[in-house]
Amino acid sequence: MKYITTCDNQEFEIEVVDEHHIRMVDKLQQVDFESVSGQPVYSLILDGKSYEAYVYQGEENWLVLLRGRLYSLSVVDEREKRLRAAGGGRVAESGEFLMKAPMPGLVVAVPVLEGEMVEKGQVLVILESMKMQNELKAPRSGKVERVRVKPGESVEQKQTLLTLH
Amino acid sequence: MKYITTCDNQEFEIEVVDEHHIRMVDKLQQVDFESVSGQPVYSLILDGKSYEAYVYQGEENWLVLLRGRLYSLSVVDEREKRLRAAGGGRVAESGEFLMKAPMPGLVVAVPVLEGEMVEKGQVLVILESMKMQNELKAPRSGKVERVRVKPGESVEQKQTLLTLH
Amino acid sequence: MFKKVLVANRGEIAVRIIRACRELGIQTVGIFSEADRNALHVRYADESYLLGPAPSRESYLRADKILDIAARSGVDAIHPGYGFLAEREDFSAQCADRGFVFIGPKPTSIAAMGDKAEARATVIKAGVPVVPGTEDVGNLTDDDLLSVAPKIGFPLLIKATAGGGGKGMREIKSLDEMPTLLASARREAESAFGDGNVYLEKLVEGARHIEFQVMADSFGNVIHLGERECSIQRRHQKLLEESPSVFMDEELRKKMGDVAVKAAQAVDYLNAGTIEFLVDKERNFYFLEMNTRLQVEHPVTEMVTGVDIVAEQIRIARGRQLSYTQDQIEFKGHAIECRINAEDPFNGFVPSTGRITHSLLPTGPGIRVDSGVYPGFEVTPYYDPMIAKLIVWGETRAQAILRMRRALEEYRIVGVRTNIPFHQTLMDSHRFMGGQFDTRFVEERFSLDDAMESRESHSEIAAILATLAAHQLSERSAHIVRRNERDASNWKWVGRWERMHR
Amino acid sequence: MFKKVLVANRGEIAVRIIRACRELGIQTVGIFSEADRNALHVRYADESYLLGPAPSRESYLRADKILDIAARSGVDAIHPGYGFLAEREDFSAQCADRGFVFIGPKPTSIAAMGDKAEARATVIKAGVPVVPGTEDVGNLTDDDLLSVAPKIGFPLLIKATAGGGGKGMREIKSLDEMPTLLASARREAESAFGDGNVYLEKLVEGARHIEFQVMADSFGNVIHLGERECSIQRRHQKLLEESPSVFMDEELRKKMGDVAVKAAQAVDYLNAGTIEFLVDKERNFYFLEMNTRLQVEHPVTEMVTGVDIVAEQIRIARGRQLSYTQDQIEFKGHAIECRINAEDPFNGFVPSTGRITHSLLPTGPGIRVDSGVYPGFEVTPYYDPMIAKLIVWGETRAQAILRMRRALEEYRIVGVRTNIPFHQTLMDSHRFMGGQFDTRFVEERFSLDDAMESRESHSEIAAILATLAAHQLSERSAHIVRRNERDASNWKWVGRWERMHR
Repeated sequence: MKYITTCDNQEFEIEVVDEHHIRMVDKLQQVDFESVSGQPVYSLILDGKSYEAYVYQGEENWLVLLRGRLYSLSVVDEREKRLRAAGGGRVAESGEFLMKAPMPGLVVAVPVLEGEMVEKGQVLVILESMKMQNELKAPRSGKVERVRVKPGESVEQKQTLLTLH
Repeated sequence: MKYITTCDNQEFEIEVVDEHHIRMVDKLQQVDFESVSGQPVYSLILDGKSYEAYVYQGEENWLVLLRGRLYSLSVVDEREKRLRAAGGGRVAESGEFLMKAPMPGLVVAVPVLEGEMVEKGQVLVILESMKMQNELKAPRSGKVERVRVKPGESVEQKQTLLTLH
Repeated sequence: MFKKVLVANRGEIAVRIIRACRELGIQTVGIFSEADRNALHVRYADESYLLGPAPSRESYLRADKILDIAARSGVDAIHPGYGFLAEREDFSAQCADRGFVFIGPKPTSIAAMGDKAEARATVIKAGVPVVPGTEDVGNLTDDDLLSVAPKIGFPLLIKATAGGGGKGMREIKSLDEMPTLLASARREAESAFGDGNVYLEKLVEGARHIEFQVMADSFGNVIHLGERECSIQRRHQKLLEESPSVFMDEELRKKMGDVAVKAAQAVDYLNAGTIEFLVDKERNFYFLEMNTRLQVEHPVTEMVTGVDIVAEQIRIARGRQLSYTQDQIEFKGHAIECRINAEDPFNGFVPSTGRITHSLLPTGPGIRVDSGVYPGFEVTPYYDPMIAKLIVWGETRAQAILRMRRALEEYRIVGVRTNIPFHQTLMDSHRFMGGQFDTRFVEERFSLDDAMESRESHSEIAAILATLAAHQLSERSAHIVRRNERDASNWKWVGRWERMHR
Repeated sequence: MFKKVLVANRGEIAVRIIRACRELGIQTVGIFSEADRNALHVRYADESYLLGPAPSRESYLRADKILDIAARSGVDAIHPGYGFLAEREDFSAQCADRGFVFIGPKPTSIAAMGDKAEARATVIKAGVPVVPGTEDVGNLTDDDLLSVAPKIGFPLLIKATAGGGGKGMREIKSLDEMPTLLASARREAESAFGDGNVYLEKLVEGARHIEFQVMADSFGNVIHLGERECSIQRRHQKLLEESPSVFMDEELRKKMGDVAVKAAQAVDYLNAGTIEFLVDKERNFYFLEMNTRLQVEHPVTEMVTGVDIVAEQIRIARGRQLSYTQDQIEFKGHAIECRINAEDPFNGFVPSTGRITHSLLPTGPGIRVDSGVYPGFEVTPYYDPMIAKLIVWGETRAQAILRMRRALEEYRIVGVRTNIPFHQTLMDSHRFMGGQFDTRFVEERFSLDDAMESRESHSEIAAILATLAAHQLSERSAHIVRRNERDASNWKWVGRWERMHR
């Protein structure tokens, strides 16, 4: 999974390769990352260098208190980026909206019915992809017109899942 | 609830009157008993005297480590005493056994069927009494002959619940 | 000999006093508010009694209830700690009336030093230098003050006679602004102390706040235990104290120490007390006030002298002689204390409350922690935000600073925000290291933000930490609904669904 | 100047050394086994590298891997701590070969003191008194030993020349039993050290174990930092150490100190080391052995002298002169150390392992805790059971004992059993208080059970505590199935049922 992490206006592209490796600027680095006693205190050993910091999830960003200095960071992963691209763009306030799969996956649930009125932000489809559950939300309020998929079905990227009017 | 607690061959009769009072030898004492941080360490304020101790439940008894000294104690409450009297006495190895209610209560479940073979120690009836669930166990192995109560039924003390053959 | 002592306080200082008693074989009685049932002092005391609801005026300030508990539990003496009833002459007097030894000075000494104007007048008579200002005690009118102000010279300070903690204090730059600020100072003093009386003091610029610990027994012996440098303050609240002061030399110490002893003698002082001085750049020193009680920062003195001040207080209160003569007091090494407050240094130092879920204390050589909290304890908004004092000792000041640095970095507290990052930044400040600071340093010449900027940045490491934490979090939520686990029975599925969405 | 030091150890001593380095501005490299990823020394070091699986021989004893890590991370020096590779001359030599300063003595000194028989011979030449015994170094036959034994006199001890920790040691009461025990001692020594060589030593009865801390720099300066009393032992393991020894006076200290310095000089010693002596009731003292490393119990010496022994070790290793001359070493007050082991004192002191779920350290004046564990850390069975050292300082021994008592009572560790109750009982023992003990005291004249019997009993309070805990437990399980909650949907009921019955 690749992440775009921003700290003090500096952008870092960090790929989490596996449990013990990350890649930054094409350099593979060994990481050993452990929560201390299940607390929001983390011990990081990065290519042998040992760091320890408080890491909190704030409302909008991550806060890292490291060696007496507080950092505020935003962490965005590819999936979120795509989700944002899928549902987060400007959507016409009326007219038909086609909800498309932002990535290939498996439909886990469609918690709405055809003809149902939905609010902006309400979950329309749950899509499992990259081992994760992704909630696809209504970009605006409206009426569910046609549901084209059902739970258990596999979908391709950009396949239309339902329409909202 | 009254308890008989034995420590170093000394027997103490302790009645827990309510959350903040106990009675010992007819003397009402004020207690404030709190677990420290949810740990098996307890702070006790007894009529103003402050004590702190580790209190562990051992396999057969309670262990209290207080001011560097370890005490091993047995705590038996009235209910247990009655349960023991009900099911714990000597039971003929064969012949009919009448399981009677050791106290008045509400039958929560009878997890056996008539005609079923049961092992010694198997739960035959669950009786709710004194706000607690009490498991009435088979004093020996045998066959359930007749179940005379069903879940939801109230029973009197000494009422026969089922028979075992 | 005391058999039992009531500790009329809470938090770290109550714990400190209970420890001293225990080490002297004296039984202790603790008192607690409803918010403090699980506080450390309640756990450590031999007896503990509930006072009342959380607010101080319904609990720790209820002298009547405390005295009743003292009577009921049969104590011989009462130690007031600091704050709450510690400097209330009426409480000290009531203790005596009801037959309890008050471990502190006599009511008359508390009274004499409690009124700032009276205290000035008293020590002036004893030949102690004070900051130039209004010499008269009592009710000065606005006209009096306005006429005397130019003689003192500007800038000057308006101070409340009943004052403390900066309440009713105003800085005056010129005569023009004085009437307005005088009125507002009186209003504030009136509402804080029920006494609108104020007096004037010359503003000593670039001053250091240096105080002397004194101890006096009932045989007329008065000694001092050297000075504490307390210039690191924010809004008149001390944040860090050290002993000795970098500013001090043997000669000045002797001079100021003698004056401190004289000031204590002027009010017929008994037990432990502190004489606060302002010291200007030219090493002129002025009596500021006397704290007639044990001080928060007493441990730095204990670390450099080896004297157990609280044990000595109890000794004196028992009517014994001081264990030391002035000659026997030796100073070894350097000690620094950082006050650890539950407040957010990155957010205007607003108090932070909550349950402490985890804590790892710095330990090892030369470290002392005086704390009233522990993992599982709830920091409430009712009392002052100081949750611990971290004190280090080193052979030299440089060594003490290095040791404090490593101790601050080791110190972990989860559940409340603390001002540890502030202290870390301060320890890295060149001005602090060089001893170049006065009482205005933190507020005027030390910006946490700027200091942060100039500190070594580890933004790449921070980015990796945040990324890995975010990754772990999303992996974990994904784990709940791994595909191969989906064939669970329906209610299980519902359970998971609910867990995910609450 | 060292920029970076590798700490070739784990646990509290690794933490101690890392702290010293940090306070000197030196970077640290830690090493860890798979069982120690979350250990404190890993968290505190600037760099940390995995060595291998948990067993010591696959991790902390792997000199080859450690030296590779030292090379890779570019350290200047290696501190071995105690145990593991600390007294292995080959490791010390390899460090030098690969260009790392070994923070300890030269390989030749380690070798000279490592072979007990050779050590005896060496110090005898330097005029140091040793326990009467076989004077020859080398391979003594059974016949040699049997013929020399009567000349030494019974009772005597058979000891392994390569020995340590009581392995291969046998007490011989008469010539008759000697052949049998000689054979068994050789077998044990052979299996423990790969060397069946033994020698004889007179058994000093009623002896105290008193050791002297020495420090030597590369300029030929050798000083001692006074003695430590280490007679409180169980199965040759020290449990408690103090400084000074109640047995010591100025004259004896001077005499023994001089001898200790002489012994160190005899092997051209460098850095910190300890000369162990047996002292009999008549104040005769005999060289026992030299520990050519930092000692577990070094903090008691630090507390009474104010010398930071680890910082001084690093200083010496850097080629600097000792910071102190013998005259500058002053002793102030009394320090006691209790070794806190994860073992069950009520069950034959069997080691106790598990995750520490909660811990509350004793703090406050005069307390030092050196620990390698924290809440959340898992105590594994791979390494020694000492999880912390609790050290207190007091102006007098009596004060130190009282302080230790209150510290032990405050100390809370949940998750593993500890020997704290043993220490509490010891602190209450009149013989200990009176200083009336020798090395056999704990095993022969101190019974935990008897001591428990004679302590004040609080069985009524224990009964109330157990009853209330039992009551709370049953109330809580009852709460799960309160009648008015039974109308829950079926799956919830099932869930509860399951919870109740697992």
